[in-house]
Amino acid sequence: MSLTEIIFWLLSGFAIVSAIMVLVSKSPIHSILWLILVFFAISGHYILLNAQFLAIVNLIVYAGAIMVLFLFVVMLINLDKESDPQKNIWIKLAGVISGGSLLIVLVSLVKQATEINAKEVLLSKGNIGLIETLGKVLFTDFIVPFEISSVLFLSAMVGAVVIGKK
Amino acid sequence: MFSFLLILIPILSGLLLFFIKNEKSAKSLSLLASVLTLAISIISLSSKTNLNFSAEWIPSLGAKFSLSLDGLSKMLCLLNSISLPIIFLSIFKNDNKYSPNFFGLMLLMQAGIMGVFLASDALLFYFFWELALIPAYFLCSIWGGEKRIQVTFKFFIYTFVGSLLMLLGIIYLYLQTKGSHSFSIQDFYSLQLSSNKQNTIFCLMFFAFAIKMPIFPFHSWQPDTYEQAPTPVTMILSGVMVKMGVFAVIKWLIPVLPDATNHFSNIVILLSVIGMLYASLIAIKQDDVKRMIAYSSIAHIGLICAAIFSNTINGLQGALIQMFNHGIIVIGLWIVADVIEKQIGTRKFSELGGLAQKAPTLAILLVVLSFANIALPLTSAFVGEFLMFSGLFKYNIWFAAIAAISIILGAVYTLNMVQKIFYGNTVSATENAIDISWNIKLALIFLVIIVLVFGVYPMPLINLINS
Amino acid sequence: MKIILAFIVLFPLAGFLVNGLFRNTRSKKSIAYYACSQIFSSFFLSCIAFYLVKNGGSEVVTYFDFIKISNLNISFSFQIDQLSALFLLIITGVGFLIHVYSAAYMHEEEPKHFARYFAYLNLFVFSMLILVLGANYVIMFMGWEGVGLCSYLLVGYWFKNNNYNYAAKKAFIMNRIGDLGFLLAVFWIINKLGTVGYTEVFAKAATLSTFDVTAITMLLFVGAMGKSAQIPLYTWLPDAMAGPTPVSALIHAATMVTAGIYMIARSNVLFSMSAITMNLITIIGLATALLSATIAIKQNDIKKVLAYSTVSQLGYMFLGLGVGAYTGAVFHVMTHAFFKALLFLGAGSVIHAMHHEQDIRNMGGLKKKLPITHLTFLLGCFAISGIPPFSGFFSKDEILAAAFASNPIYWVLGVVGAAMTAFYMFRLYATTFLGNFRGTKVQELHLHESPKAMTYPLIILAILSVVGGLIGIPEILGGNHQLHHFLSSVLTSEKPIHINHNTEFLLMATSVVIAVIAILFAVNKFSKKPELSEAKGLGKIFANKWYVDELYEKIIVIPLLAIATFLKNIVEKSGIDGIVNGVGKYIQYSARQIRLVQNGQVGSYVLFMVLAFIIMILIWVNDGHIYKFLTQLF
Amino acid sequence: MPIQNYIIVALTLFTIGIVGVLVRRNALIVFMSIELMLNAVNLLLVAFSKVHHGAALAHNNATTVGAEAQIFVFFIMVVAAAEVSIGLAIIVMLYRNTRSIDINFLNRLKN
Amino acid sequence: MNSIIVSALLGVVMMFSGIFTTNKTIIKNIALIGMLILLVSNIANTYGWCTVDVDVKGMLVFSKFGYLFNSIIFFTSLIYIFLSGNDFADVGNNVAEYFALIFFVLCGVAILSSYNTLLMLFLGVEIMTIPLYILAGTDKKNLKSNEAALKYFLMGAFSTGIMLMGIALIYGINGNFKIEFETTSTIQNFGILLPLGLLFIFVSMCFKVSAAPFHFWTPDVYDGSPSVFTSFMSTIVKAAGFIAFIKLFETHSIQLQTSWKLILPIIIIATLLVGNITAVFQQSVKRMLAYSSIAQAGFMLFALYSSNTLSREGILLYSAAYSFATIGIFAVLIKMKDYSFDGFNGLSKTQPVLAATATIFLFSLAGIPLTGGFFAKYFMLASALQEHKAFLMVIIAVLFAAISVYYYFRVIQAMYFKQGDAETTEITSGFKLGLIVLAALIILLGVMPSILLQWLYF
Repeated sequence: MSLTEIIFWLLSGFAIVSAIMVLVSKSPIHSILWLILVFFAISGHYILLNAQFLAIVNLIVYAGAIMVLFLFVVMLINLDKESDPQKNIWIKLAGVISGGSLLIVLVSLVKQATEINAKEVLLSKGNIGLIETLGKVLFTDFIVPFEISSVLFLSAMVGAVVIGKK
Repeated sequence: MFSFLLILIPILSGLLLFFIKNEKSAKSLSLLASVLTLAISIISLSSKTNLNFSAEWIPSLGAKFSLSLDGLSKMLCLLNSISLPIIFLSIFKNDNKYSPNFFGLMLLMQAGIMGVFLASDALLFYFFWELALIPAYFLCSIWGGEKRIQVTFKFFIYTFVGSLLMLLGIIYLYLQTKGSHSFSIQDFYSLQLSSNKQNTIFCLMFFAFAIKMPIFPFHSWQPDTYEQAPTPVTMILSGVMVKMGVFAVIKWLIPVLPDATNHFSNIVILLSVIGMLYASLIAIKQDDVKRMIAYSSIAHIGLICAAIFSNTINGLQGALIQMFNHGIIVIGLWIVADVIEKQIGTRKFSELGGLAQKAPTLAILLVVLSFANIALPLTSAFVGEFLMFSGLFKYNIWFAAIAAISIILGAVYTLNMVQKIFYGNTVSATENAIDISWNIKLALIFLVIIVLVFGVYPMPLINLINS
Repeated sequence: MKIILAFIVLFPLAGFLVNGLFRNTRSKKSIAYYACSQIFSSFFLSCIAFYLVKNGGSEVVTYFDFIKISNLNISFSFQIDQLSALFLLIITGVGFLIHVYSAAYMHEEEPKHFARYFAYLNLFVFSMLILVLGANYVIMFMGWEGVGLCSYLLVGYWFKNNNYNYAAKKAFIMNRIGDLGFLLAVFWIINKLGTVGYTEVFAKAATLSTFDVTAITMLLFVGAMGKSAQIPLYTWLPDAMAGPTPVSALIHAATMVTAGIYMIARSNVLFSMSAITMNLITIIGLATALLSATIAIKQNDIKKVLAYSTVSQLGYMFLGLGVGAYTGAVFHVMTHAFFKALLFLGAGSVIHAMHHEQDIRNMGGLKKKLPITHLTFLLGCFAISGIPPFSGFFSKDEILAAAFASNPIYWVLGVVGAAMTAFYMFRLYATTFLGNFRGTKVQELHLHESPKAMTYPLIILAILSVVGGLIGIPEILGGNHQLHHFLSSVLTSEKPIHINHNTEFLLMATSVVIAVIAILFAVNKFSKKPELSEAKGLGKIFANKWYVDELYEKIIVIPLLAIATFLKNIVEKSGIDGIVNGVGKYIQYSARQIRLVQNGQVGSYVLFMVLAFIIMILIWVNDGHIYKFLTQLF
Repeated sequence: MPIQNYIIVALTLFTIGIVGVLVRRNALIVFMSIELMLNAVNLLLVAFSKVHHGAALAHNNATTVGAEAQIFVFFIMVVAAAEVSIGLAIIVMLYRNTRSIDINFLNRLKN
Repeated sequence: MNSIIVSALLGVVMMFSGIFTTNKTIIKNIALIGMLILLVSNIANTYGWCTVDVDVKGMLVFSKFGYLFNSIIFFTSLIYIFLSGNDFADVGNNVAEYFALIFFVLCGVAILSSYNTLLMLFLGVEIMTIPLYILAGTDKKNLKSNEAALKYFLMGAFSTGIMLMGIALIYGINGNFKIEFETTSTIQNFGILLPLGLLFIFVSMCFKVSAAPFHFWTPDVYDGSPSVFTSFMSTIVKAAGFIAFIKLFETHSIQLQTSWKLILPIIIIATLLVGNITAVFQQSVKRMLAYSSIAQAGFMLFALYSSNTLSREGILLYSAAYSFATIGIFAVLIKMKDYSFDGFNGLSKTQPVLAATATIFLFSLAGIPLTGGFFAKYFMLASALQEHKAFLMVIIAVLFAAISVYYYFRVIQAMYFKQGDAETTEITSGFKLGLIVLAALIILLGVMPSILLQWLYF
């Protein structure tokens, strides 16, 4: 087992465990913190895949901005452990079982997928993940979606105003 | 051109009536329009030219606005255009009950029915089929009896299910036509379908027609609707509209799907015959004039249907004639039922009696119509029923023999009706009854004359159909 | 001839129309005159027609096409030949007399009802004429149903009385049962021969198979059963006595009920081809004759006795037809028309005098008060009892002779019936006219002989009853049976009677003797102390008409109504409509259930989505199997 | 590194996100689970981008094949950010009105 | 491209208009004019008159079909704003922002009618739905509106996640985001991940068009949202969803092979079942319309199933007819004081014009001939019948169509046959005129559907 593989499995395990912890934590604060850990693990993956730009963006946007927003909200509305509503155990069980069976189905399908057998993920090599390459591609081929996504932000902005205004 | 006018006049006048507020002028206008339609339809009887009309409609679908006026449609258009003036006449003196909208809807319904009889394009046919139904829905629901809303709704949905299935059948046929598809009836006639396909389509389309006619066991909407609908509408429904189903079978079903017709004729005739007996038996036990006439109508239509499917010339001819005659007779019966209900305030046999003393003219006219209803010779119905039974007999003796039992049962319930309404001593309800007013008298006499004239000399009718 | 026939028919029709339409405006007198004059005109023309026919003027005249389609041509045409000419005379002649009689009999009615009565009566004559004149079965059927209609209208003439209406309805419906048979027979003929004209049908009859002929004749006979009141369809006739007495005389004795005999005689070619049918006719006729005779013995209503007597006599006629004595049957129709019309009118006269009292137990001793009625009635009784030389003797004897030729047992039974006939007729006569008056004082005070308009027809009919038989005097009695010769060209299938003269004479004598004994016995028994007590034993069965009405009620009417009720209340409501409404209800029910899935919780919504997704994936993975399964399923 | 591994890891994370939506009632945590799903997709996309890049690299040294997937990830992040702003606004609004962020607390709309 | 740019710009314009004026009528009129401009620019684009040319790098593909669809949508929106624009003010004060959001949604719609890569699909869907989350929640004091917004948002985001997973899987096999798959065209066996990815997208799109069993959000959201926006959501947005759905799966149904012919009919029937049956029991007209929109979606899915010329024409017609009718009936509904069926009792007496036009709208929804709804359904049925194996499904669909008559006609019954005095808010004659024009359009479509469809070929 090579180092990369060890790192891969470590990161993956870490991400999955943290993800599960997000769900099982009673306190929303804990959940947020666990989620930030998931993001870190994923950023680790990105680095492993030599997608440096995304790794950084992931940390800045997700862990940094989004999660902080979540934290703000949690603090704003002053949630504590007791206020966290509990679902019926049966519904939980049903959720877990159906989610689990979905996972089993999906994984078994992936295991059967012969068309990707020979495909290897290029780790650490390849420089498409660098800002330079991505920037070029983004502002040439993807200029239209890039511009259009501004509409998305505009509407989000308007929306936040509309909703937020007293 | 005649065919187009036959539709156009009722539509235009019907729409116009929605904008008229004065009741008197609405009545006059509607009567005028219906008489005008009648005039055109009479003129068209003898006309050899100008019968067909065709215009582009939806070119991309191959649907045309094409109308044609052959012998059968001439007769049915005549029936349709006769019925409306008669009906208007019979309610001419009804004050305040019917608003101008009523007359407008009646005329629209007439236009729809007319269109069904005239259309020679399947899509157009379907359009008119529904166009006839919708005014009926409003008419019954607004001006009907106590339970009108539910009952009419049932009627509407029931028939709507049927017509949707028919639409499927039409689409299916349309997709089978060669080249760029077309809805033209000629193209439908020239289709050569496998018997399997034919059977499927037959089931779909016949369902619609069976509901409309109605054939046992799809009839259950009918007595309720006839009972609850305002009587003028009932007249159209049972006098003319049920003929749509019969007409459709003759024009759109049998020639298009000959194999399937042969395949199913046994079942259809069986159902019809069962329906005849069934309806007749139930009619015997009815205590309500309208319901009784409704069941009697089911029995008669059953015979017509059986005769059509008997696949004999006699049967078909008889059915064609009977479509007309039944319409005339049943309209007359409804007028009488209407008069009774309006005058006496009840339709129950058990609360009626002795009316003949108070309203002898009505009694006489009803007796004539009743005997026409049971196809006594020298009334027009006899000719039709005679031919139909003879056709059915040719097809199968036992069917004919069993069906003929309904002749006896028909006598039982019709005479029951006559007896219970008119004979015996007057009861409290009929104590103060008076005879009918001039307009109803006129309407009924007109019908009776038609019944008798065609009973003695039916050849004009037969010739008309075969032209 | 075409015009004559048309006018024969049109006169009564005009009478019907004029009296019917203007019934409110005209006086009774003008109504009566008009109606009678129409019939008389018709009678007059009938005489001319008869004369022409007698000189060989038989023909078929066509007026217009009634129904003409590609493979069937039914024309509206009349056939005048010896048979129809004879019937024309009977119908218009007797009809005229009865019209005249009615004018007096019905004088109490209001003008408009009076007019209605005459309109109906005219319409009846019209229908009856159509029936006998029709040149094909369809036209005959028109008249056939038309007379049924008129019978209905006239029996229910006093429509305020619901019992009368029931009787009228019963008459019509039972007739309809018969009509059904007639109609089916016509269809059968159309189906096999493609035509309904008599001449064509009889010409092609030989091509029919035995089965077809039997079926056709059986069905026709069913028609005759209904119209001519034979077992099992006879029960309407006694009830039909609810109508005014002249109506009973005209319709239910003289003319309409004989339509069945006319029809069979007319179709003698067909009937003779089917031995089975002939036997059936014989048996039914004989049974009817005997059964109704037994019933007549115990009836107390003057008209009921006559009614059952009519049924019985009709049975004789059928016996005659059954054994092939068509002429005899037709002969008996004629004589019966005379004497039974006479008897009914006589009874009417009595009823008139008794102020609508019909129970003979309340009569008696009317001989003195109603001399003309009494005398004519007595003559009628002799005629019906078959006492020579009254008309009934000849006709009945001819039938009996033919029956003997066919099978002696028929003859024996026939004579028994004849004896009963004599017995009950004289029971009636004796109870009514002899002895002491048993009615109320008021009735007694008002007893009076009827006006001339009533007595003259009685007298004329009495004369006819006496001498009517003379046209058919058999050879054995020195006659040459003119009627036989006259009709021979129509009744081609007449079976000649082969019995030697001695036997025939013996038979004749036997029957006369038995009849005379019966008469003497009856007069002796009932003139002094009429039977007033309730009948017992067999008599009770007779008095209650063998409980046939009750039987019909139990085995046909009640089950039929029960079925109808069942269909109406159970099958229609819960079954057919129930299914339709059930579909609607089920949709509403399922709407109520399905909406519960929409429980408003995001978690469960997502759960459904996930489950659906899993299922979709599973379907996708196994699509081959599922597809195969589905294709096999459909 | 075989791509299967990445797919399985991504699917696992994705499923955990789904389970989170299913079992939690706290709107914030549900929302976070959705973010988790998005991240799983991101990871998968990046991994695929490297697969295709690796395949293309064999033919062309200067290829940018695979970059589009990373751009896509970028867009997902953009959208996620926009969604978060809206989502949190809605949640806060809800809290203001009901003093609860239980997704089942409001249950007026049903059936 | 015109429509995307113009609609985005107009959104911005509307945003700023709120700053300069608070007069709602002016804002509405600006929006109206803007919508007219948008429509005109799109039509101009259709015929190549004043086109803004942008090198879209294959991200978008503009077709006659898309243009026509856009025109229909913009025209519908125009009518929508004309009829219901005044009612925006009843929802809240930020009228200008609402209009801005509407224009942003239309931008998303325009993208969805012309996308050519999965990225643009994703962006289009998001641009279209994110404003809707807000619009659903605009009635801030109304808890139902809050609930609707939250449910819509959470489930919408969830379905976005599912769609993204599908896109990722497809990308994994294809190596690009183009919707024309080059690599698979020659391969008979499509492997596992590609179809799996398609299934993911399929589920997500089913969610967007509210096909059962992914429809659960629809009734709640439509019911809870302010009625003016429900009207918009259930028509324009849903139609756009269908266009996107069809555009993607028209070419890719083959990758799902047999299972496509299994899964889709099941979904269609389930959708029809849930939509129609559940609508039967509703007491509120608004919620009934929400369910009925599911039922209508069931019919629109036929276009997806048959994917032939007829269905392409049909979906356009369906979009137009359905949108017209729904916008019309919602416009009437908004004016009602009571949204329950009983609230409509006797409307024909108090407001005959409203009742008459509403009747025509309901007829169209029920698919009665002489209204556009008939031909919409006709095309769907005909297209499905052309695919020969769909007979049973078509029959079932027809039976459900008959059930739909039941609940649509309940409104007509209430308006015409029942006694009552239905109360409405104030109604201007302009509003009535708009309704009459709309009703006339529906009838025109029902008599002459070719006037719409011929645009496809000119």
